[in-house]
Amino acid sequence: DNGGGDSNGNGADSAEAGSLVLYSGRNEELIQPLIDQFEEESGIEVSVRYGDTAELAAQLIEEGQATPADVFLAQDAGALGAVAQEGLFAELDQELLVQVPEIYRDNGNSWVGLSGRLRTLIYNTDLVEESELPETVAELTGPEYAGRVGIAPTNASFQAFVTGFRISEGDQTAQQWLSDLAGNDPQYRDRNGPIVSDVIDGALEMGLVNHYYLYAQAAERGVEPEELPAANHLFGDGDIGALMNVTGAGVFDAQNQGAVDLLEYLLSEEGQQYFVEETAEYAMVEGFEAPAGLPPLQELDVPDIDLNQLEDLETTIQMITEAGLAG
Amino acid sequence: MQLTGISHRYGAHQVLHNVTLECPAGTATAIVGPSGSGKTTLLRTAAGFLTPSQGQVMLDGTDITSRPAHRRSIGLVSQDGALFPHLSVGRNIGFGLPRGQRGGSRIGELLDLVSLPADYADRRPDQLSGGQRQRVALARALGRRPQIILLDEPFSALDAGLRERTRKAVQKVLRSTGTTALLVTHDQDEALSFADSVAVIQEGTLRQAGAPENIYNLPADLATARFLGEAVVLEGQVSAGWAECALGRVPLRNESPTGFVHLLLRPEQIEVTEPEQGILGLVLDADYFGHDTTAVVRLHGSQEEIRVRQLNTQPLEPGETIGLRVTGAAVAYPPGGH
Amino acid sequence: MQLTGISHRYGAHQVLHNVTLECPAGTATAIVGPSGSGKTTLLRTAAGFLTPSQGQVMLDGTDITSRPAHRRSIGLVSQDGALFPHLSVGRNIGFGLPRGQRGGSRIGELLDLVSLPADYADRRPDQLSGGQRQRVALARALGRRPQIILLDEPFSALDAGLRERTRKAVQKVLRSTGTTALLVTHDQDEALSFADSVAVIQEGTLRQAGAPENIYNLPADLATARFLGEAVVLEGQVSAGWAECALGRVPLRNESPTGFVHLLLRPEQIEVTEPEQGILGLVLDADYFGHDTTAVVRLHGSQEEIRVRQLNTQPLEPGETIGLRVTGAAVAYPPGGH
Amino acid sequence: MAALACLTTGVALLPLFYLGVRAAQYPAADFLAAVFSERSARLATASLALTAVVTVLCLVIGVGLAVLVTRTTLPGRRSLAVAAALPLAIPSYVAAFGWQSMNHLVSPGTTFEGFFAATVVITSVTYPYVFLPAAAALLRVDPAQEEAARALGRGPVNTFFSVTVRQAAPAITSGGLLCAIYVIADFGAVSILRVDTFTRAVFTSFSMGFDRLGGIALSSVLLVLTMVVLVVEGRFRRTSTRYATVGSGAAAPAMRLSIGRWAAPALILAWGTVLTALAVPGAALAYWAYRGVSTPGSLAEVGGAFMNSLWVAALGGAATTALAIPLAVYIARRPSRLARSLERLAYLAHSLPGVVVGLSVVMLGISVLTGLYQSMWLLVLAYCTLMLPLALGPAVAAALSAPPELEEAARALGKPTLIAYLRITLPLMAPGIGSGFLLVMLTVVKELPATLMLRPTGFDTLATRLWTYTGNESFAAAAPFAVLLVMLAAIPAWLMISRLLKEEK
Ligand SMILES: Nc1ncnc2c1ncn2[C@@H]1O[C@H](COP(=O)(O)OP(=O)(O)OP(=O)(O)O)[C@@H](O)[C@H]1O
Ligand SMILES: Nc1ncnc2c1ncn2[C@@H]1O[C@H](COP(=O)(O)OP(=O)(O)OP(=O)(O)O)[C@@H](O)[C@H]1O
Ligand SMILES: [Mg+2]
Ligand SMILES: [Mg+2]
Repeated sequence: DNGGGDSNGNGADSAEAGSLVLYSGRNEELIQPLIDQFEEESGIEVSVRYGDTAELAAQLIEEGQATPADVFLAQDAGALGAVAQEGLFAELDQELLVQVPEIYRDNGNSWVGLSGRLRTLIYNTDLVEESELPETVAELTGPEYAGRVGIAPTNASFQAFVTGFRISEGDQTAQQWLSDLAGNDPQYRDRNGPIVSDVIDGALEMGLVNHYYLYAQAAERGVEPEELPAANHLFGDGDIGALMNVTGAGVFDAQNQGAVDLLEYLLSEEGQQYFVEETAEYAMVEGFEAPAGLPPLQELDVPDIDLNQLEDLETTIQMITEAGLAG
Repeated sequence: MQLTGISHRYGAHQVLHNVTLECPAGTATAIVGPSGSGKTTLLRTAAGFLTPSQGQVMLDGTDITSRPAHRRSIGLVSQDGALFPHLSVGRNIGFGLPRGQRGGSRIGELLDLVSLPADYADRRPDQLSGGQRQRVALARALGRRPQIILLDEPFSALDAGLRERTRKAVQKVLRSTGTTALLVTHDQDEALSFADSVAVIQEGTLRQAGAPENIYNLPADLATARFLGEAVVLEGQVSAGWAECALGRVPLRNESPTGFVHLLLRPEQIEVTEPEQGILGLVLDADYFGHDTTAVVRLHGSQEEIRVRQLNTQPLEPGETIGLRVTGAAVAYPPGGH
Repeated sequence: MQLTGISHRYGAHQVLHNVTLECPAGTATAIVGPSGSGKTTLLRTAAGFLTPSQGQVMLDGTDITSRPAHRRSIGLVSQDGALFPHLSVGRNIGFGLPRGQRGGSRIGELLDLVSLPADYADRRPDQLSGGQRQRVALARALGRRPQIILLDEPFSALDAGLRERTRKAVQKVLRSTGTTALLVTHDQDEALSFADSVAVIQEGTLRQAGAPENIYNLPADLATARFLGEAVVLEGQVSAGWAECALGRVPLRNESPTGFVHLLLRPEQIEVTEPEQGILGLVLDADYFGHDTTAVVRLHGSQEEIRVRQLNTQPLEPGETIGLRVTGAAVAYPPGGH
Repeated sequence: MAALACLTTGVALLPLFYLGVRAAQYPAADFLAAVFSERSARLATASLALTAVVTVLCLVIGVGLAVLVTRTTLPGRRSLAVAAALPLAIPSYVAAFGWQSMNHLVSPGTTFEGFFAATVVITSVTYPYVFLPAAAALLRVDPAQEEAARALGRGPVNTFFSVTVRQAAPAITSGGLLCAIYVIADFGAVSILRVDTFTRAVFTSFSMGFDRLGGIALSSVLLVLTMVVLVVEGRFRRTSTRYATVGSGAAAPAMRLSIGRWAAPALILAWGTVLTALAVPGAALAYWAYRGVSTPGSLAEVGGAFMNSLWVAALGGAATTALAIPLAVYIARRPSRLARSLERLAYLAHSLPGVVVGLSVVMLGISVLTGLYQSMWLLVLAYCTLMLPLALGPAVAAALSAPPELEEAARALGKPTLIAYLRITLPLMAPGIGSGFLLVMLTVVKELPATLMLRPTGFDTLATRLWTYTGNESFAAAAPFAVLLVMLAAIPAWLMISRLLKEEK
């Protein structure tokens, strides 16, 4: 049977109110305050194990049925897909699931999206005219963008995006695009953060990133996002460039009420509001504002793909590598 | 302690060949032999640091060949002292002592035994001279009052006076405690005067063992004879217990078949006289040694060259012609030896 | 080479006091002295490993006190050999040779010089016996043909035969190359026979330096006398170049004021005779040394005890009464010495 | 003793066992395809090239600095010694980050990445792995042998290379080995500086591909690479060679070369190297702290993380050292084929990425040591596995320079072998053991992947806090942790070097 609260290592008083173990691939800074609120309201004690999303997924798969975890919170749908594929998640209640649009949750009902992170092209507003910006991500391989675009090909978000590209356009096209991109002298960074900060500092003109990095940088620099000489540019028309990846969660034992309560709380008004305000992400439940300067969720023209499939990264990585964009 | 049929090889190189040696309890045995003959190796076998390829080490009738070193009640003074560099002299000596004695006066006593002042206890080994190091090693080994003590050239860095003083002090301690001692030395005089019994090793083989006088006066072969002191070897003809040689007719100390032999005399048996009172010889070369002079003399008539020792009351000079006369008896060896 | 007014202290401990020593080019000087007297320290000063607190080292008239060791053309055999553990015997010896000679036959020659077979060149130092190590260190130092060679007890681990052989071989090499040698030894015999000049150090002070015969026959004081060999010291009364003592009337070797003196004789000057032919003595104790026996004898009448050496043709036994007779002259010292 | 040594190595080998189990689950054909691909060959080449270049540079810089501080009359040697040890305290990911952001500041528009950049950054933080043991060994060399060489007419420089360095060789090569294996296993710097190495590929498989088995297949190639390095190193060293002689010890103070007119260039070169290694990441830290407004956590949070780091570092250091000692004594005293193999194997595990080791300990904790899972003990176990060679190298070098005759002397004085080791060998090895312990502590403080995976839930160290804040771009909040991390790691580095210099007098 699935290890619930009873089998976890530190469940000293897992009695009535209960306690649960959460594996969180989300940064502690971003999620802990919400967990604290949940603990206060429910009386359930949550011990959180923070880690890198992918490494936690690997750890969960290694732990298998014996895992002490009750809930897995990931910041990437692919990781959830990988754990789901091992059959470790318990099926979630329809009641909980229906709150979230179908494309932002598992069609096997094993996990649900909690917040959304949109792919955008960040650009420096001083260096780049709006008119110079591309309509589709495919255009970035054109000669006019040579040497101007920052990418982080080794980063999970880029790879999830390429996987999405493959799913929607086919492997052939994706491969072609990647090698064209590689031939267009892209500016490599290790992660999204440096791309954004370089765009703000003018060291880079534009770069493929997730939308919320701009807000995080603004917060770190103590200014409003609008005051920065940078903006997010959205690809439209269902272009794969505007892929919406999600953070999400699944539980390991459907019987564990505390775990389900936690998910419910994260999808509740308080939870969703927190994501919008604190991390500048999209809420998954209807009726919340979009992050400043971006259109609301319903108006987004995001490509329609099965996020579970983002798990299939093996081919993606191979393609990125073969294109010469690094391993 | 008994060593029975000990053989040892380092890799392909056989160093000890079937050595059997008995050291009765309470006695002192000296092992002498040329450099590289296997003395240290034999001692390390007795101490338990080397397991012999063959043979047994027996103690009081029990086979201890494979008993670990620390359970043999054996003290060892190794050739290089092996003082612990991180401990003071006092703590080096105290190392083997029972806990209660480490602080007390015992360390001072032991230092005194080897003629070192008590305040040396606080020195570090690297602040000692070569001879002082050797003496500390000796004091350390004696401190434990082991049943058997193995001494590998323990006096080699000491000058004659100190060496004798230390040797006597050690001898006294060993006698009073009834300790069995096994002394390796390259100093024949030391071996002969220190030990109740002397064993001569050459090229890994035990050539002879026995009381010092026996070994000196009746060496098993000429090589042993040469090793134990200077030897004058002459060719001779034996008949009826007497030998005829370039120094005249000399009595024999051992039984010998008649015919051609090599005769062994000791230089001190050859007295220098006025030329007319003995057999004539020409001094070729003379080495001055303080108390005596050793001269190489060519015998008149036979062309044989011998070494003669003369006390320095009348020094010899090269070129001088002297007379020679033999006192005492010679030892005869069949030809073919060397 | 000249050492002028050398003093040295280790921390608070003064080890050398104003030592002045001359070693004319091409000669061999031996430094003898008790353990801990400062011999090694003096040698290390000459080699350039210690800068003396005071004094100068001069070479061919230039002050080299602060010239670094490797530019002194000085060879050194240190007391513990200091072979390089990471190099084979051959490469240890080759270390000081010019590059061209390292491969050739020179290494074999040098090994031969110290009586080691040529195939030892491939051994590692830890596969050698103590004496073999010492000989390799010697070969290594000689290989370079230095202008001056400093030898710190280079033969101490060798048996008498080998020691003599090696010493002679070394002496020959040094003579043929005109090398100046400075030999530290605790072996008085070695010092007296090896060196052209002997220096006696005691407690860091140079007591006497000079030709071996002078030093042995006319030691500067009784301590030096005792150090250079066994001494028989008797009380006596001097008048007109003769002294009256318990052994009768003996001539004097040195000038001396009349009156009470200490007389120095060497044991070999005292001849053992039949009781009726000399002054009577009672043998208290006898030590057997192969070629001779050293006996402690109480003189009849005076109660003085002296040491007598007798060649072993007629061994002495404790309890025996013997006659004693002096040959040669004594040295007189004013009272107050020891 | 052999049994104990095997046990010790066994602990270090747990991850290899895991690799075996997991690799066996992988379809053979896929395994072979993953391992014998063109990409593998390319990555392997890059890894080995980077390893070779960095190791050579580390040897040059490390030995050079060690010589300057221990064997010359260079003015200000002590401060140089302390400063030279400090870069070891900087995690490679912090250094790479620092260099990169300083580069952006200084020359915006240019990039700082690739082989050359990685070489500079990794060398700047790994050369102390050579410097520290080399300095320790140079101070231990028997001066009597140097004197012998001088008396044989060799000048100070010649003596230094033909005798002194040769005596210090075991320590220097083991330091070089640590560098080499560090480079092979390093992920932080190469990923930031974008050099395609094998470890980066392993990480990519794990972290982005959720491809455990693929990662494991690639990890096995890492082991092969490491074996190549070990074989190369083995050619330079014969463990069985005896370096110790009795009567040595610290007979006389180590000889110093008088540096004279070379002082100025030496000072410039040495301080230039050390300061560059220290100042670039340091300036970056200061810049982040200054630029950001995110607030560092409360004093309690910082203090707690500090104490936790100290605690795991001490525990990890102690446990690893305890495992290393019997193995080191065995290797030094019984130089057999088995001993050599055990030593090699101990180094092997060190070349595996932290994730692989972490996962293997997870497997162990889940299936065997269930009671200990996510407790401190399994974390310490993982540290032992990862850090064993750090403790082993200096300990072996120290054991080799303690003459075995002294153990025999102790046994002849009636002490059993074990007591002889404890009272004679161990004190003589103490400097080496101490260096090893401090080196492990220092590396534990910096370690991240295994710590994240195995720490007790809710247990935060400086490294995990730093990871949390940098992951969120909260550099100002991260800065105090980074500074503390470097400071905490600097304490062992400082202790090590100051003890060394004290020994010298
Ligand atoms: N590093 C040191 N620190 C303090 N004292 C020392 C040091 N080295 C030697 N001594 C002392 O200096 C004195 C002279 O030492 P040195 O080694 O010169 O004697 P030596 O005449 O060579 O004796 P030996 O014949 O025993 O070798 C000794 O009393 C010794 O204890
Ligand atoms: N570890 C070793 N490997 C190979 N041969 C060795 C080893 N140790 C000693 N030997 C050789 O064994 C022989 C005997 O050595 P041992 O040390 O017993 O001689 P020894 O009689 O004590 O000589 P010395 O009087 O010179 O100390 C020597 O020829 C030596 O070269
Ligand atoms: Mg020996
Ligand atoms: Mg000396």
